[in-house]
Amino acid sequence: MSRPVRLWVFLVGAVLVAALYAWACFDLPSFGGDHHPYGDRAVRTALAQHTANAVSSVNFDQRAFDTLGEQTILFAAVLGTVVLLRQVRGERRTDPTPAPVADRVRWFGVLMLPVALVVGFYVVAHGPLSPGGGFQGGIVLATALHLLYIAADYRALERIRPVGLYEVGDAVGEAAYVVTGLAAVLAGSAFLANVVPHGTFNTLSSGGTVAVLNIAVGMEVACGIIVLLARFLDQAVEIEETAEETGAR
Amino acid sequence: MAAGELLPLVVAVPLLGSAVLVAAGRRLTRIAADALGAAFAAGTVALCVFALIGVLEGPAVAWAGGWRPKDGLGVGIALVGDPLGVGLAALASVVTVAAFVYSWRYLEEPPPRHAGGFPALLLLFQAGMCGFTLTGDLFNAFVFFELMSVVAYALTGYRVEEPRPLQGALAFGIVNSLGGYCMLLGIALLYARTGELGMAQIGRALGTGEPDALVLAAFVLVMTGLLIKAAAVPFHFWLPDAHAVAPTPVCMVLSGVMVELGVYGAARVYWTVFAGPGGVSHSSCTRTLLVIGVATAVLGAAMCWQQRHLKRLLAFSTIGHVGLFLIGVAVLTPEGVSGTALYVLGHAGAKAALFACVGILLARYGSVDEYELYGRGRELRLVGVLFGVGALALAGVPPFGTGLGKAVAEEAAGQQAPWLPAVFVLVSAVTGGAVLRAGLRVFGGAGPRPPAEKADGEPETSGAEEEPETGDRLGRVPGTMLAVPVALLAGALAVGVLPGFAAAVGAAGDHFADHTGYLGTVLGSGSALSHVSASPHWTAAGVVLDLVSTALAIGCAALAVWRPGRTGHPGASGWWTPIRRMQSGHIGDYVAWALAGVALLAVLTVPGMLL
Amino acid sequence: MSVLPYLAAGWIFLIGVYGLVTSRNLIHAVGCLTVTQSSTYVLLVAIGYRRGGTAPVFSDLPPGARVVDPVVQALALTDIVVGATVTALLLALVVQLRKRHGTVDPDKLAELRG
Amino acid sequence: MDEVLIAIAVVLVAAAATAAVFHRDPLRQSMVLSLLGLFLALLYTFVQAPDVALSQLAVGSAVTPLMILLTVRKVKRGPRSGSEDR
Repeated sequence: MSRPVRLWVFLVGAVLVAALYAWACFDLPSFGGDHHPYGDRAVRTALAQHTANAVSSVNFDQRAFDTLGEQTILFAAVLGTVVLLRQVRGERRTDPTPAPVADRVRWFGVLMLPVALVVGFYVVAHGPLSPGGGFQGGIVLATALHLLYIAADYRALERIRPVGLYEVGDAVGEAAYVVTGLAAVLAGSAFLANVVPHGTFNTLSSGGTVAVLNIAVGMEVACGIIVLLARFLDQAVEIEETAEETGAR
Repeated sequence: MAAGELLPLVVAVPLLGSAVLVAAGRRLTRIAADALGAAFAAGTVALCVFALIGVLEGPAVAWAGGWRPKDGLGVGIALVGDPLGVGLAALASVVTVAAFVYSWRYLEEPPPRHAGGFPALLLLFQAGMCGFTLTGDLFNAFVFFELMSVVAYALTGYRVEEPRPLQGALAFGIVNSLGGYCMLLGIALLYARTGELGMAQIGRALGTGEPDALVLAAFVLVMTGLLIKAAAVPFHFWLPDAHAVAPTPVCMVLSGVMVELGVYGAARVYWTVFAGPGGVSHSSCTRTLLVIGVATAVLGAAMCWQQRHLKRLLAFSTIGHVGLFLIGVAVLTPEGVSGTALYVLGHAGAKAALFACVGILLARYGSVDEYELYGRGRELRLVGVLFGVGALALAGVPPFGTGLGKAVAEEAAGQQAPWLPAVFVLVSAVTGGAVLRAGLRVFGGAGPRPPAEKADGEPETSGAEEEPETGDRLGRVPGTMLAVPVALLAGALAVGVLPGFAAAVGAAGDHFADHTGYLGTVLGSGSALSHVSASPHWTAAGVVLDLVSTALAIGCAALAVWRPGRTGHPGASGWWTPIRRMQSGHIGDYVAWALAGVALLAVLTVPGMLL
Repeated sequence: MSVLPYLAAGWIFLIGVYGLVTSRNLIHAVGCLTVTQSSTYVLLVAIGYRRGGTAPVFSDLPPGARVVDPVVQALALTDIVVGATVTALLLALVVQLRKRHGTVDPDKLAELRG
Repeated sequence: MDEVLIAIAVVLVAAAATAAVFHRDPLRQSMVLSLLGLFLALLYTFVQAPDVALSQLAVGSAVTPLMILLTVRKVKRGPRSGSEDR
């Protein structure tokens, strides 16, 4: 279709969908209303499970099967990206040139790296207690490691980040989550049940399997995002077309 | 081990398998990785069969994490082992195992460190499909919908050295992601209104009160996501692009099962969530799905007849059959559901076998173009026979499962509107005829040689000089690539002739199309089956209609091959070109049509419900 | 004010789809897809809000405190992270597509027609 | 008072989203997308959703724009096979 026709088809669809959606919005309970039955039940259950952070309790205890699906989507997307960005024949890998870095930036990177890593581990470990958890902590860890890329250069980052190890870490995180679920079945309860004693409220060991699953997801998200960024950095910095295989055939 | 406890394991085992494959994939040789993947997939098939035997008497419910509801109110996720759901999970697993065995010698040698990549993606695909069929929670269904989609994008674009797979995969990715977001918006609206996420709980909450704009918007948005996955018109544009370029084992799974899960999802969501008094009335839903279904069937069959690229031809025939499935579901009767289920089972076997045969042609001659392959398939005698039998099965020849399913679905649709069986006969005849025509030309070398070069100015995708997916062209066709189509066609035949099979599917249809029964099973107030229908069986009228459609298919194929002037390709009729030009391969077009489709769904559903 | 966040979510969705339809660069299109995706989070979180409620974290709250709905937050939180990786997958497809087609302009992709 | 802050944040988010769509150049678009991520995190904080805000901050304003920038760099650096592209 030509551009104007495509725009017309879009406009017709958009006007009708906007009308339908706006009409539905006026039937929604008003913003800030008090009718949250599922939320109230979830909060009561979270407190019963000695998990201070109700969101983590919903994510890793009450609806843990959902989070199994979500983290498997992350695992599949990372695996898909690794498969898609693989080096094909007709491409060669050149080693990156050392980049000049201002001293102040280098010092900033070197000092901030351990701090950022500790913050990341803190966010993962305190998932059941304070806002945060495996997903957010994993992202903080993954981006923290790339401070080294800013502070030094790609060669330094590659030396301390063997991609193969992180791919295995990604898979181990996924497997740990599933094995925790299967362990609950072996212990006689249902799949992904919270069979571990819940510990005392508001302490690091509270919440039973919530803490375990948090760590598994944190490991998987951190390794997954590192592998993802590694593949993109490889494509952007290292992999080039060899002369004879130019772009489109 | 009760059937209920098996349900989460059906999803967990393939996930564990894919994690093991990725972790060990770096050191495994390709054969070891494929063997491990096939073992995990076969293990899941065994689990599915055990669960199926367990649920045949009545649906089993498993609450993930042990979160059983107390007096009807709960926080956990329900996995519902409905006979139809577990049956579809078993079908998905069987077709995945067939894809594993087929890709044993089929795919190019993967790079040394990524031997585990492709099998792990196939296992994740299987886990996503099994999870989608078994879940009883709407948000969980969205999660597995996304998992299936993400893995399908990566698998479709697997051959990154070729320009076409990347364009097909990106179009597939953007349109299906948009469908997923529409579905999530619909789920958010339902959660705001009912405060529940489980399908049974939402259905119960919608049972009271009057249907209003919010229920309509939620129905339209959730159905959009599911119909995009089912490739119904006007959301179908991504399917031919994705199927023409995906590796053949992936095409077998995509066309055989994943698209049909979209139809299953639409039926499941309507029967459990919106079938109550407060939801969408039967007449509105029937009108919507009927119009969409007939349009999909007719367009799919017509476009299928125009194609010369064998994989696109099979892709459009899948769209045609999805239209027939939607009509079978649209009549909203247990007979319609069980007929469609039989038709889906038969179609999965036949379509996957046809894709396997096309894969052999691609591997052997490096082309999937009907004109270029003219007469070159004569030496592959068995493949030719399989291709012909598959074409006849698509046309619904008795005693194949497709024939039985078509007969039962036709009869159920006939009660809704007398002209519907004619649509069934015509569409299956045209699609079967197109495949038969291609088979006659490729394997039989029948009729005058068609011109090899593409008619210029004609919007057409020719399948000539494709890179064979096996790296270099295969000298001898390996045994595994022949055994798979034979087994799949035998499966399609078994669906039609096994004595107790049709009765079991009939009982499954009764359980499926029972709104109050489903609510009772999941929420604890169990209730007996409200309506037991006659189990589907071969009827005289059904057999006659099947033979008519088969005869029509053979007639069309013969006419096209031996008298190309009138209906064959050269000089294709001019009035059809604008329709073909709509399949433009441009992502902006597909997204615009998707949004227009949402508006169409709303316009079709609103009369009789609100205005 | 009672419907503003819901209408805003609808606006973000439609403007994202407008960007997708009229995009001349596939990287821009994937960016518009992330905009469309964020509309679902705005709607989800807006639905869970309760006037006068605080964050559902009880490490420093008495158990009976008035809190907002934690369920929608759990749904939105995982979706944000997963959405980023799906965007990465689509960007990987765009990178490889640029290598094979030589362009990222959807109008110039001419492979799959008819 | 909360309602006003939420209304402002919602308007800012809608404006940033519109800006992100109308910046056709991917480089500038990634900047606006990280700004959108910031405003979304702000909105989630006002709506008492700290978990979601932390997740959006880490992802929306750091990881996604970084990947878009890397893609733009790879696309720009690729071989110039005759077709000019922005």
